[in-house]
Amino acid sequence: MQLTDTEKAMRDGSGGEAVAAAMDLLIRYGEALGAERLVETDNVAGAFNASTPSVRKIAERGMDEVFSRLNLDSDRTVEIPRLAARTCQLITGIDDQNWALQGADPQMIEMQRASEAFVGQRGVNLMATCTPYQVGNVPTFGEHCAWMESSAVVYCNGALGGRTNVEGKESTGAAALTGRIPYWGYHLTRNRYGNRHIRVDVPVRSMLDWGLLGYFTGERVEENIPVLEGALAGVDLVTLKHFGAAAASSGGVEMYHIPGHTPEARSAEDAFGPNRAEEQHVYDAAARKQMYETLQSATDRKVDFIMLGCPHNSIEQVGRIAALLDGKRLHPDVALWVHTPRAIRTVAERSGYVARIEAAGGKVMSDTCPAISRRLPPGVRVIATDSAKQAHYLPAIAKVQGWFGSLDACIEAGLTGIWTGDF
Amino acid sequence: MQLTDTEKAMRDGSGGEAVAAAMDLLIRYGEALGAERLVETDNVAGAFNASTPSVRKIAERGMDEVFSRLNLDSDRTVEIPRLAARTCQLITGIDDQNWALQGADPQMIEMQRASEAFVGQRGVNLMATCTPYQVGNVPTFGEHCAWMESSAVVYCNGALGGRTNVEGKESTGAAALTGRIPYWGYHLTRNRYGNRHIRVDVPVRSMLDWGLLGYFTGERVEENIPVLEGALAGVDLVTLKHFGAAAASSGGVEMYHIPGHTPEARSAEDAFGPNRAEEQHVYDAAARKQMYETLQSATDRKVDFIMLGCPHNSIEQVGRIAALLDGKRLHPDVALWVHTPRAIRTVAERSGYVARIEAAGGKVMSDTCPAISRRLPPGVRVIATDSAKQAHYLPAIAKVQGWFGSLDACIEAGLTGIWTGDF
Amino acid sequence: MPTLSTPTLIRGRRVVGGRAEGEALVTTQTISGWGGINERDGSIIERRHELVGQSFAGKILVFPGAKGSSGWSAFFHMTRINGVAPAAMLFTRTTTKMALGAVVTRVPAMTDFDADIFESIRTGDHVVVDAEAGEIHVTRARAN
Amino acid sequence: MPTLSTPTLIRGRRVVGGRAEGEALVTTQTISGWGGINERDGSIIERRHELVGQSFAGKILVFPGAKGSSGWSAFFHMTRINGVAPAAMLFTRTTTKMALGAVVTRVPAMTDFDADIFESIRTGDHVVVDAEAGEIHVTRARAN
Ligand code: F3S
Ligand code: F3S
Repeated sequence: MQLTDTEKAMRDGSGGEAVAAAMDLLIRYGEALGAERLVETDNVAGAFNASTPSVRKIAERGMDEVFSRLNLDSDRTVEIPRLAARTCQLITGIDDQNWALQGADPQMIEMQRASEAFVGQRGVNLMATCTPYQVGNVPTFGEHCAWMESSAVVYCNGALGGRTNVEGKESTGAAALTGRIPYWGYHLTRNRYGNRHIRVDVPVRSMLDWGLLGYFTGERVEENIPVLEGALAGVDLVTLKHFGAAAASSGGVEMYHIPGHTPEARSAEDAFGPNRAEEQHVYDAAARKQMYETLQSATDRKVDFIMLGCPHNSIEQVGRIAALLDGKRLHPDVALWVHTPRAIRTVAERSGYVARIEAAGGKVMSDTCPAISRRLPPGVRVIATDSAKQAHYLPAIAKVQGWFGSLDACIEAGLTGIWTGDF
Repeated sequence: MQLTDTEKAMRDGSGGEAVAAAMDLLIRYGEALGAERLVETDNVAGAFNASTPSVRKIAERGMDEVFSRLNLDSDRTVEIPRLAARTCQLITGIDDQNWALQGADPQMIEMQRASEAFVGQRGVNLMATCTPYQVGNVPTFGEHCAWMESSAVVYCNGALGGRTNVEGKESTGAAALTGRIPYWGYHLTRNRYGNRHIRVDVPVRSMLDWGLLGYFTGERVEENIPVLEGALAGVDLVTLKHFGAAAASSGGVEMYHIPGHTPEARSAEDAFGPNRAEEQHVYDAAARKQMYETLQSATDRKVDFIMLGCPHNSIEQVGRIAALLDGKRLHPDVALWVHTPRAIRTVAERSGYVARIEAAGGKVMSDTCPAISRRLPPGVRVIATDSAKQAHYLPAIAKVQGWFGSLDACIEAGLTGIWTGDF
Repeated sequence: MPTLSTPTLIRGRRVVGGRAEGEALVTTQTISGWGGINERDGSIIERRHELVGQSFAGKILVFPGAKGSSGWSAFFHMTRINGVAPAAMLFTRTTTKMALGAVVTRVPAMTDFDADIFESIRTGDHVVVDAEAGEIHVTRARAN
Repeated sequence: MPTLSTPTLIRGRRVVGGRAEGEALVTTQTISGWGGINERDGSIIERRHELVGQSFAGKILVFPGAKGSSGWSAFFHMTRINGVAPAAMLFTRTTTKMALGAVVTRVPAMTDFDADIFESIRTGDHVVVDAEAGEIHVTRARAN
């Protein structure tokens, strides 16, 4: 892999030990990929804090060691300087405010906070969300990024026209220190064109609709790049956020095109570029129903826990939940958690939404989510969620039954304690 | 102007009085423009709260009247229902937390809060910033929006490929109630192509560079649509935010193209579409120096007040200021205010940036800005700012002298009390 | 061109309907709302504007159109509330700010003229605006 | 195709260098990190996976590649820390997750083979991986 003179100097120690270790990792990684060279990036999103029990032993030896071992794959502990690239923290393990409600150990929240102080001092913006684009990290068209989190990657590439691969803990650590990432995969225009076609024959407009379409899309195209056309409406940040997360969960979709609604797709022809659709898939009413059924992993209609906000909810979604719960009370046997970035919770408090949700018995949570933290209210056996991604992952992770449906169906279940669903 | 059956029904009262008044206004407005029809929008950003002395008398008679008179141009007070479209509050008049520091009257902050409770109840997301795209309202490609705030409009159109005109207080009120806005101007693809060319011969990379280029661009092209090519680097949300705000201030730029970096400009040819560049302008070192000089309106080098964050700063910008001030103390005669959306302040607090800025003697402010609130620390005679827009407007509004330059120059002036500038 | 005795007829498009007449106040410079006018007395306050210090209250305002912030309509709306709005607005550049501002100021307004209004009308001329008919009648002032 | 006595040679591209040998564990299904493996004992835990319950610790893992969350590399990194990493990784689909995971697991890894490794290698076969030379040698197990 070719290196510029600056990159060679970094490898050889011009930026200090941590930068040298980072460049060493990037070189090994780039060569593993078969990349020609590195590309400059000033937009890194990763997981830099210490927030899980498995990290505790390392954290006791200091935060330089946590970063060195887990974010750089370095056996030797190096001193971590101020980061070179603009870097933000994605989802974390513990809700900084509601950790007790989550059942987290006070020592763990202390560890998370100590690690945040360490990385914050070095320039990590502590957004603590899987949706950095909802908190001001909005890549511009063509901007080279190095992001973890599959739902964020697919949003960056598809909805925004930014350029990132699915990076990992170690590669984002290295990118943050050097401002470099392998020039491979989605950084190259020629790798971004569509190669699968999805014809949408049944109307898609609501959050539920877009989640089901996303889940179908991922199942059919796996890691390929779909171009979707047909009865599509209601495209905006919220529906694309859900669509992409679903497609990244059932398959490994990292890029997609919706002609007229995503920047690299003025038309289907534009989206395909020099490619042809190697496969065609049709999404019809039968497929939709089948996806809905696939996402159910429950039999028991009595529900204990409603999980809303995966990926993290926008302010508008929180507002909608507040309006649906206004003046009502959740069933005493049901816990309802609404997840949103901590920054957005501020807006939700000011707009009166948090008060309305809490008056109904619900909680507004931030920083993490049950699938990542593995923490749910005690004794939960049956969950319901409006997120296709959460429905895909949480039941296996938390060993619970799971229902999936619209927000309205989830709120109904929250009020009655019984799941009736959407069909 | 053609109306759909739904729109006629709204006009005739199917949605209640407020919706009828809103549709009446939209019809008069659409006909004034010569628009063929309305277009649906689910993304409105306006000014709905009561936060200035001029509104006080009306507010005393109730918030329905404030909305009816100022957001609907209705002489009759109508009861305002829950809004139909997703709506957010842009900049407001008073910093909800730091109102005393601003010298605001406690009665005024009570009025602002009461009005926020009223509109929050009806679905206005209280972001309270000129940069809704930094707080999760990120229009997708082609999304029809109805936004106020010229710096936000140009960001929506140019950087994101969303579609909005510069709306006003009354048209956003009407759009919020009906989910409609005239299909005119930037909603139409044919009106979005470039028609002016700017050749950039001097390197542009830093915030200062992009602000100067923006100011030049607006001066030369006024309300036309520039296509910029040349020695351009460092394109991201922060530089485009500054560029657009500057161009919207010196001229009335509402749309622009930077080939390879904005979604409607794969190339210059793509950006111009069927148009030709009707005028060519060259931005060279002499032009850059001239813009720098034009933005100075001060003679007295002793500085009282540093204004940072116009448009509102990103978390990364706040972090950079924290790093520059870390361990230092501002000159005792200088006040330094850093403006950022309240939601982003949350991230800044968590990342340790606010503590570092405050330890140096600075303040982190939200919700408003000195140009809008007309409030500065008492006795200020000479300001310095890193914002071309603030340098353009604040001196005349606050009757102060103004220096403009890089962030580094502003921090230097904050530490020494003396402006030395960048050249 | 208007002469001393015969009014000149200029046709244009109705933006806001109605009829008004009065003395013209003409500028070839766009006008700002925020920072451009004093909404309490209807005067231009922008330092570098050729009409700085003059009031458009009750005048037939002839200008290219709006400039500046998105609060333009709100500022002109305030001039109406304060009783110092122009009597009519004749402009040449249609923008959303200008159109909305004319609508909420609720005075007769027209654009898209069949002649150059900056040539045909001078400050002080007597102008009759009949927006419904899409016509303006300009009588040259003796001093002009 | 390997026979009982003669090892088959397959060439490919080095992803992570080094040499390893051992018993193959073969699947045509991609493997997840988060929710897919137990990083403490190196076993597959994904309910619907054909290898569910089996451990790849010390085995020559032959699979298409990585699936699932971006924490993939971190999970396999943990298997090394816990001493239960595979002995080598032979995969067919190059992705960032897979490449980074191989690098941080620090075991010989190869891809881009000149034969179909799912035809040529069966679970239980003895495999020698020489990533530096870009070669693997497969000896068919008697039972296969
Ligand atoms: S991290 Fe975010 S995308 Fe879903 S699984 Fe957790 S809310
Ligand atoms: S509203 Fe925002 S764009 Fe500047 S003038 Fe005030 S910070």
